[in-house]
Amino acid sequence: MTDNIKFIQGNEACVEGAIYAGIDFYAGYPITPSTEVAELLSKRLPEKGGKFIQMEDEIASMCAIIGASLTGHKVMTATSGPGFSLKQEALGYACMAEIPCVIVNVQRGGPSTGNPTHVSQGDINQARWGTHGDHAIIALTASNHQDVFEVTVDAFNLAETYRTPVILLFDEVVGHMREKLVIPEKGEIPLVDRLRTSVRKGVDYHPYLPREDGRLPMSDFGGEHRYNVTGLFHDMWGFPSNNPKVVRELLHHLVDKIENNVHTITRYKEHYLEGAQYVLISYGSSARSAIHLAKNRRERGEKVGVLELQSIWPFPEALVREKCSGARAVIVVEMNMGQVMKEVKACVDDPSRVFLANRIDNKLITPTNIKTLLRMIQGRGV
Amino acid sequence: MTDNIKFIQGNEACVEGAIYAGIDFYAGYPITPSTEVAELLSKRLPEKGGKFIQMEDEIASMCAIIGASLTGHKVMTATSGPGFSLKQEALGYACMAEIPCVIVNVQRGGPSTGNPTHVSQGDINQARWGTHGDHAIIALTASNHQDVFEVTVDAFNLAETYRTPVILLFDEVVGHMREKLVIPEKGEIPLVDRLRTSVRKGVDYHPYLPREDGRLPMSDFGGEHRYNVTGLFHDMWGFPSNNPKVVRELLHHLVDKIENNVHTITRYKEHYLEGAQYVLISYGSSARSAIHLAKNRRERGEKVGVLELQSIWPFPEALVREKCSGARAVIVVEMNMGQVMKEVKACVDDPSRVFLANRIDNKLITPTNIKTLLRMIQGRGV
Amino acid sequence: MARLKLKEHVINRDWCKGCGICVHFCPKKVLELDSQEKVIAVRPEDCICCKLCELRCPDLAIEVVTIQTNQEAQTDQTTRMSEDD
Amino acid sequence: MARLKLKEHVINRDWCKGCGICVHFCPKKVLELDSQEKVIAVRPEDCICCKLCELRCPDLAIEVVTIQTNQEAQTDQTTRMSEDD
Amino acid sequence: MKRTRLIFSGSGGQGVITAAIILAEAAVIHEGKNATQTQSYGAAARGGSTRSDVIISNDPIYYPEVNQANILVCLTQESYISYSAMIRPGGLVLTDSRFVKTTKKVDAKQIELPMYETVMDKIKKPIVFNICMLGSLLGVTEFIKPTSVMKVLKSSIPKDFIEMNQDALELGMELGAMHSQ
Amino acid sequence: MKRTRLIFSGSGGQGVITAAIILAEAAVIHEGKNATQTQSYGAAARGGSTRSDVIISNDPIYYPEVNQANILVCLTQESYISYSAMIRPGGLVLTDSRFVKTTKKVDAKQIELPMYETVMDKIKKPIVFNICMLGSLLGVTEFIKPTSVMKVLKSSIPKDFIEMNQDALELGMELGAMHSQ
Amino acid sequence: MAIKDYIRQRYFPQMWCPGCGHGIILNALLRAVDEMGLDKNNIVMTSGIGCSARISGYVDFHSLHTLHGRALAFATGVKLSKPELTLLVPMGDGDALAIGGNHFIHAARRNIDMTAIVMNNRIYGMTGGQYSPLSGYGKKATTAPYTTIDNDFDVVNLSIAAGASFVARSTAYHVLESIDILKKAIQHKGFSVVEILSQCPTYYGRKNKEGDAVSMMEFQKNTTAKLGSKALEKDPTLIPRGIFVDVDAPEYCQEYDKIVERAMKASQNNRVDQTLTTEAGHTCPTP
Amino acid sequence: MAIKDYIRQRYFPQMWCPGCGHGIILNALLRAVDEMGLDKNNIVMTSGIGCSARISGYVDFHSLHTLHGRALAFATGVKLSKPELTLLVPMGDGDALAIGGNHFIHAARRNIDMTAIVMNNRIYGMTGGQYSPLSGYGKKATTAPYTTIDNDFDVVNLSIAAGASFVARSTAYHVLESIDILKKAIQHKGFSVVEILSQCPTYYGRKNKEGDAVSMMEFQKNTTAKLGSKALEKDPTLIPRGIFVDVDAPEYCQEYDKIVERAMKASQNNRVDQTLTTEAGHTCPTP
Ligand SMILES: Cc1ncc(C[n+]2csc(CCOP(=O)(O)OP(=O)(O)O)c2C)c(N)n1
Ligand SMILES: Cc1ncc(C[n+]2csc(CCOP(=O)(O)OP(=O)(O)O)c2C)c(N)n1
Ligand code: SF4
Ligand code: SF4
Ligand code: SF4
Ligand code: SF4
Repeated sequence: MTDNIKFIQGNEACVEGAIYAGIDFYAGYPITPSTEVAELLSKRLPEKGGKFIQMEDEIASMCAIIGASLTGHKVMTATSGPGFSLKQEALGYACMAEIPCVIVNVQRGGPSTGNPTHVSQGDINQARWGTHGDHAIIALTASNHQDVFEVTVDAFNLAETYRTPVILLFDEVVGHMREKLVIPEKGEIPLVDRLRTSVRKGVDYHPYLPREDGRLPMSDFGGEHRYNVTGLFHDMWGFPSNNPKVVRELLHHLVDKIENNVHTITRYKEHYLEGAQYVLISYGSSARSAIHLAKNRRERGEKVGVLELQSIWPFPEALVREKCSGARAVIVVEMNMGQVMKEVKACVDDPSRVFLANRIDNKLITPTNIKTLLRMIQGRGV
Repeated sequence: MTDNIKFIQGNEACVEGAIYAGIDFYAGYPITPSTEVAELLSKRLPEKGGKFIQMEDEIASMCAIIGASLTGHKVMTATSGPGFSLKQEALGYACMAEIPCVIVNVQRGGPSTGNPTHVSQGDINQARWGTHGDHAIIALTASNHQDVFEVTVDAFNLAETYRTPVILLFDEVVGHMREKLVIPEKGEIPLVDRLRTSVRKGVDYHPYLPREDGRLPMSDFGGEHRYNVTGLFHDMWGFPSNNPKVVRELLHHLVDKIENNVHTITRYKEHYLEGAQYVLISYGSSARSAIHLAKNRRERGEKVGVLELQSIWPFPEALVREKCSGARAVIVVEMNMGQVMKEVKACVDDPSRVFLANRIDNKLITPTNIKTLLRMIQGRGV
Repeated sequence: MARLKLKEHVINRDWCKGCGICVHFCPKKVLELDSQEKVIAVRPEDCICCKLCELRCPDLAIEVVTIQTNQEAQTDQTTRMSEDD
Repeated sequence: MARLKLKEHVINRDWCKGCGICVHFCPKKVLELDSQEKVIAVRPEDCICCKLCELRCPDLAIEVVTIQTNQEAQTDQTTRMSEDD
Repeated sequence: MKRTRLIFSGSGGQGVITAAIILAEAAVIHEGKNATQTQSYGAAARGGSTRSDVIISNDPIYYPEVNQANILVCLTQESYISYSAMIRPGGLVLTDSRFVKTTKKVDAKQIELPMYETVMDKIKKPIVFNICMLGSLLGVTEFIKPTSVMKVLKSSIPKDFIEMNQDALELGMELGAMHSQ
Repeated sequence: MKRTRLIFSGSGGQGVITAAIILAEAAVIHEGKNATQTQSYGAAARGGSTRSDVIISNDPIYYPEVNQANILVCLTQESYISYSAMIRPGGLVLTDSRFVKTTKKVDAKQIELPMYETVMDKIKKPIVFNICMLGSLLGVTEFIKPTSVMKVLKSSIPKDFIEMNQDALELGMELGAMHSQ
Repeated sequence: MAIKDYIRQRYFPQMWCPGCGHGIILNALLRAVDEMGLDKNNIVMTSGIGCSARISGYVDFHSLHTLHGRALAFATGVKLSKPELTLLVPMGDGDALAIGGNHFIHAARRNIDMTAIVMNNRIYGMTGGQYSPLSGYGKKATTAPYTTIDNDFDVVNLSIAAGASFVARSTAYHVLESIDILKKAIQHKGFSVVEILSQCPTYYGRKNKEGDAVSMMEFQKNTTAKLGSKALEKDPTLIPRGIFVDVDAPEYCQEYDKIVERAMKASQNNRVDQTLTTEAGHTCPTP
Repeated sequence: MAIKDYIRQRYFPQMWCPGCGHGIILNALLRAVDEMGLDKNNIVMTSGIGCSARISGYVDFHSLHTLHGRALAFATGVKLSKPELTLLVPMGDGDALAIGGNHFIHAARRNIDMTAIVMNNRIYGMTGGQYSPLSGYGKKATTAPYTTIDNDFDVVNLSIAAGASFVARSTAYHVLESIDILKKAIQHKGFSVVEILSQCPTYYGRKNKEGDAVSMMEFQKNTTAKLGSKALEKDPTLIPRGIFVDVDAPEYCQEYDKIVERAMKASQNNRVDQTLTTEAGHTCPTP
């Protein structure tokens, strides 16, 4: 028995990951099934001198973490569907102004108030396209608590690396389920700290002029460099501009810094994938059922494997194409109407061999549900 | 000179369409470049006994039109990017509770505050996926004022037919440009009125039990039938339920009522499309440039044509596939990073022949911009 | 004080959740919870028909059926005072 | 009243938008707009260095440069009163 | 050890979910096993049956819900009616004799114990009914060591309450052991 | 009639956008033509140059912006500098002699008229400067009938101002006609 | 009519916890409507999201269960589009004054004729006991393990400052008073706010050691006093109850009717459309 | 320092219309900061969207130009995460009290130390002259062709009711008073609201026949009076100016520091984690 083994909810594992990653500031508004994240942080943050604030709504929460990020802190907010919808305007602001921050969405049944206490994975596309205007986004997910922990750390790291909001797309089952988490030793997972400018006092600092390697060093509010942050298109000083060249270059920068780094950002796991004739692609809690089934089929000698996606956006097209290239059929296992399936279809060689094993009644998809479809595809009937 | 010919802005043409369609109620919050819609309706609505209200924000505006729709009125709101982001939660409510309403989004440069006074078409995917959870949506657009008028009338008609929110995705150029509008005579364009239940007083009325033809007759608030409306998954009386069967069937209903009627909903125009070797697909103001170029090329004997989409969602896959089947190349002309192009790629036979002619600097794409790409594709260099 | 005459306490046992509010605030201790944590009128003869149990029941589970007299208004008056002490 | 001594009115013609606020509210009518709708000090000798023109200019286009004395505080006092009439 | 799938069921205030968590936590933290615990949230939890599923295994556990339980605990008649069909043939059904009247239809070993009465009798605090139930379960079949459960309790409840919980656990173990003889 | 592409330019308060709209509206409503009118919104409109593009044609008009103008009107020096490169060779540039000093570099017919001065002289209201400019334009080349413009004015401005506008229009026409002789 | 005629019986027993004050407020509201003899077809109840908000499912009126915090915005659309309807808008304290605070003050400002009922249990019940803007300083909640540092709004003062023309407060304990106040509030032409202190024994009571429903109601009784009462005079720390404001002020829908009248007249007199928009001297970008 | 040292000169001339009162407020604010001798590195100015909001681009502080209505929410994050910073939050009337109303009252309720400056021109300037919640009844605006029927908020009353611990009002005309009040507001530890009446000659002035900037400032002079002045006593229809509230009250960040202290102590004393969540008796769905 050691202190670093815990038996906790996924939402708590997320908190542990955030603490490990160095979170300093959380602002949120309660909503099922994400509330435990806030509850636990309201206890844990002040213990280490961090700040927790319950704001008047989700919009204010999103705005507050952006403000706190600018003072040099690692920040997070957590919510679920309705709250995630409300955050969209400010999320776009964080994209535009390039503010590192982490947004947790523990998905529940939707649309609208939907089914607050039950599971779905219906917000995949919203994470990508929920705010107005072109942009790019990073969204990660996980199916078990060890991974929840790790992708949470990753989320903070990626947010700093790319100066961007990162979305953690969990779901009700993962969020509420309890299982083991082993907290890694300090240093076991590398942390990315805020890249601060080395430009000295008095020298003209350009908050929005990317370095050679594409990164943009920041300067904390309250520090030597006084610059401007805005949601308008802006030049390298952060000042509003609608010069077409400035506009185009900024938009390209915002998209390219993420889309061009899809390889670096991509996070996934393989389960029984070697020589798999049937590739199940899944993520989040539905991946648990997919892996369960694959294990079970392999035990029976059937070549079924799982590609578990842990980064959904930017969509890992090359990876998916590669892993599916030898498959007789690709089955996307998810709890929505086929949001990831559509992406998979768009990148595999033969979209006609892509199938959807889904469940949309806000119940966790079972291995049997998947097996049924698999048998049909195999021509074996139910 | 007749009274029914006007020289007005696109935003005004939209108002004329709304008046023609029978709008009774408008709630909104000003935002460039959509504000003229509100300004004009604040004058026009009370003239015919309708109501205009400027709410405290976009969220409230969206909620207010839903409330007003339930009393039996034809309702609309108008906004632009940031406001459209804010409306997403309530938009999802309207989908879930099946409330007829029309939402105008006059697109400007985004993300975030972006470029308020300049054009873009960056909210295409947001219109589809901006709210959380699976759902379906109808979104229409237009490139000239006569069409703005007509699709606005259509929007009201479709909202009533399918008991659903309908989005009008205009853009800054169309919204602000002035040109001719000929207002049709009364009756020239058929109007769809609210389908009210024929169930009599005292008989159990089911607000959420679709008829044989899929339509759901409504009963006005204040009428004989007192029922419940909620954003939770609900049964045929409108009462909350998380029975998996109820959930699944409701979600299927919400999606199918629109996706299965894509043929009926689809609205498009062809320009010089016959025998076209190069098919330009466009919509909104960029379609004007595409048509300009096609006309110009045809005059030179080149077989270039335009498929102008006027309904974007549900995406007219079959139509696009058909119209592109004979083309050497398909060029999607739009002012974003390829949002419609992605849809086109997903439905044509050979995605590798689909190209993007876009502009993202918030300037109207020019015929020359398109021509440049066309020449490259033709292997003729710039 | 009250001039209303009690007919009966109609209790909806399916709706009663046994919160005990009616029991506690009954000025005459007419009510009790039984072994299944549902309310019963154990001393109906003491009931003064102030109806506070009926009005304060969060579950609409208790109804004090009375035989009307013409002095109801005054009853309200009385009970209103009793709320404020 | 004021004991400050004027050195000069420094006017930033690029910033001045000719709104006329300084002109209108100058208690001594020191300022005017010229033909290009920019402010000029036409009667600098009348200036009492109240600096209201400087403080009220929305465009930060006018600066009343004075030779310091030790009575500035009182000046403020005076002008504050003059605001309220 | 094989994979053990348990369903704990009862009504809101009885503490079945807490018991489920304690058991699973004991397995994970003090016995190096894997375990998952899930539960019903929201309206389903209301009035009628609260349910919590626990899977304990040495191997990784993926699908975390229990469709066929090795062990089913029911502390109300309603939950017995709802879930008794989910027991694996030959499995174990533990019920409290005050609240549940079992039927013959269930193809499993059914054990009815007067847990509630014993707790009220000896400890007089209904709050430890659930711990007594855990004790009984481990008394019947010790797939997790009671000391592991005690360790969890010690680390998570206020000092003053530990003794009472220890008593309840032991009370249950006696009840269970008695029966399994 | 061929397609006519016009750019009206000047500074904020001069009313060039209004003039552009009036002209286009006259073409559409009173002469059965097609026309589009666009303008710069926002910061671009500030201080420096306001610009409005008008295209008038018997055929449908698609792309509504003017890259090469047949007619360019400049009421400030700044706008002349900004836009004079956009005139089609052989086109017509109309400027106000008070505000604009033209250069020789422009390959077009350049007409400088003392419109502002004349308005201030005769009508004394700078507000109708733009209408006088329209009159001048139509005086130089009557591609739209002045009566059509007057009809638009009559239907859209308060009665009391119609005469003043009529005067301004005629004043302009005289100026223009004089010049085009 | 009997009280049963105002509810949707088949959804009973309701879902609130045993002893939850929200049930008493439902009870009081039904009595008020009954005593006023209102026609059920003329009543629309709009609610947001929360335990409190579930009230709209139980009443046999037109019912609109909307989004968290937005009940008044929806209600504004209902009312303005059909002013003859009576609008009842019960809301939780979080619903009304956390996420919904802006709609609250703006509805008050407009003085639009509806009755806002703040079912104030000083906690977020439905999500499991987080603090609300009405919890007050020094309270425990699941998101305030070290007690709250947030001040609370005074609903009465805020409503008055925002422009409500009828403002009152009562408690679940004071059910007769509540009925009386609700009747007056509904009768009032304009925006009425009725704050009713409610008990959430499950979260607020448990976390803050206020005990069960009964003792929380004793607390309501002992910590409040009627406006103008001796008790209040003696002990000003007591929370005042009663009607704080009840004034005649122009009501929004009636004012709008005048706009319609004016607009209709204007459009008859002057058939000419304002098609020309002159450019403004405005020189700034317009986000 | 000279006033020029507080601005970003290369963005001048600023974009406001000639005579716009917002420039005078900028001017006054710079003087206040100068006279207080504040370190520019310690000041963060957060603004929303509007003509007014553009002010943050012109000052040489840390500047955060955010979203319409959200300035105070952003500012709350800045301040709480780094309480040593001085937060200046200028807002337009729409920004502060239409879309931003909720953040406004909640920032006031928390009494978090920042200075909210309401640049009240009674209109939406940036979008071209629509009415605002501060326009008041009977005014003309592009969305009120038949005049407004909305009442206006009294910013002072609303701020006080919401909990602001410093509340004042001045006008662009009264620039010395404004400077003085701003200094006190910035010095004040807690949430300060300073409403400064501003003129928008372009829209409000034109639509409502108040004339040019100069005559609008005459109007400010003639329709307002100092708190406690004879003028106000004689004519109570005048708008009062001055400091309405200035009280010491616990400030949010300081209170949070105490939480941190308590939490740190608690976690040292008790290393045991609360890993067990007992189920609540709560029985309702939790949206
Ligand atoms: C946009 C949004 N945010 C958050 C929630 C989660 N939520 C539901 S009810 C509620 C608060 C409930 O508290 P209150 O309004 O005081 O009502 P009560 O449940 O106490 O009656 C919250 C935060 C939600 N449903 N939607
Ligand atoms: C979410 C959102 N809604 C609407 C707008 C459009 N908008 C920009 S500024 C503004 C109001 C400006 O008025 P005010 O805040 O009073 O400031 P002013 O311009 O008068 O100084 C509006 C409605 C926006 N940018 N974002
Ligand atoms: S106040 Fe300023 S901008 Fe206005 S005229 Fe005077 S110097 Fe020029
Ligand atoms: S300092 Fe005073 S007196 Fe001198 S010019 Fe300015 S306003 Fe006039
Ligand atoms: S949680 Fe609280 S507010 Fe909700 S039903 Fe239970 S007692 Fe009532
Ligand atoms: S529009 Fe009004 S508020 Fe905006 S800059 Fe001009 S005068 Fe100022």
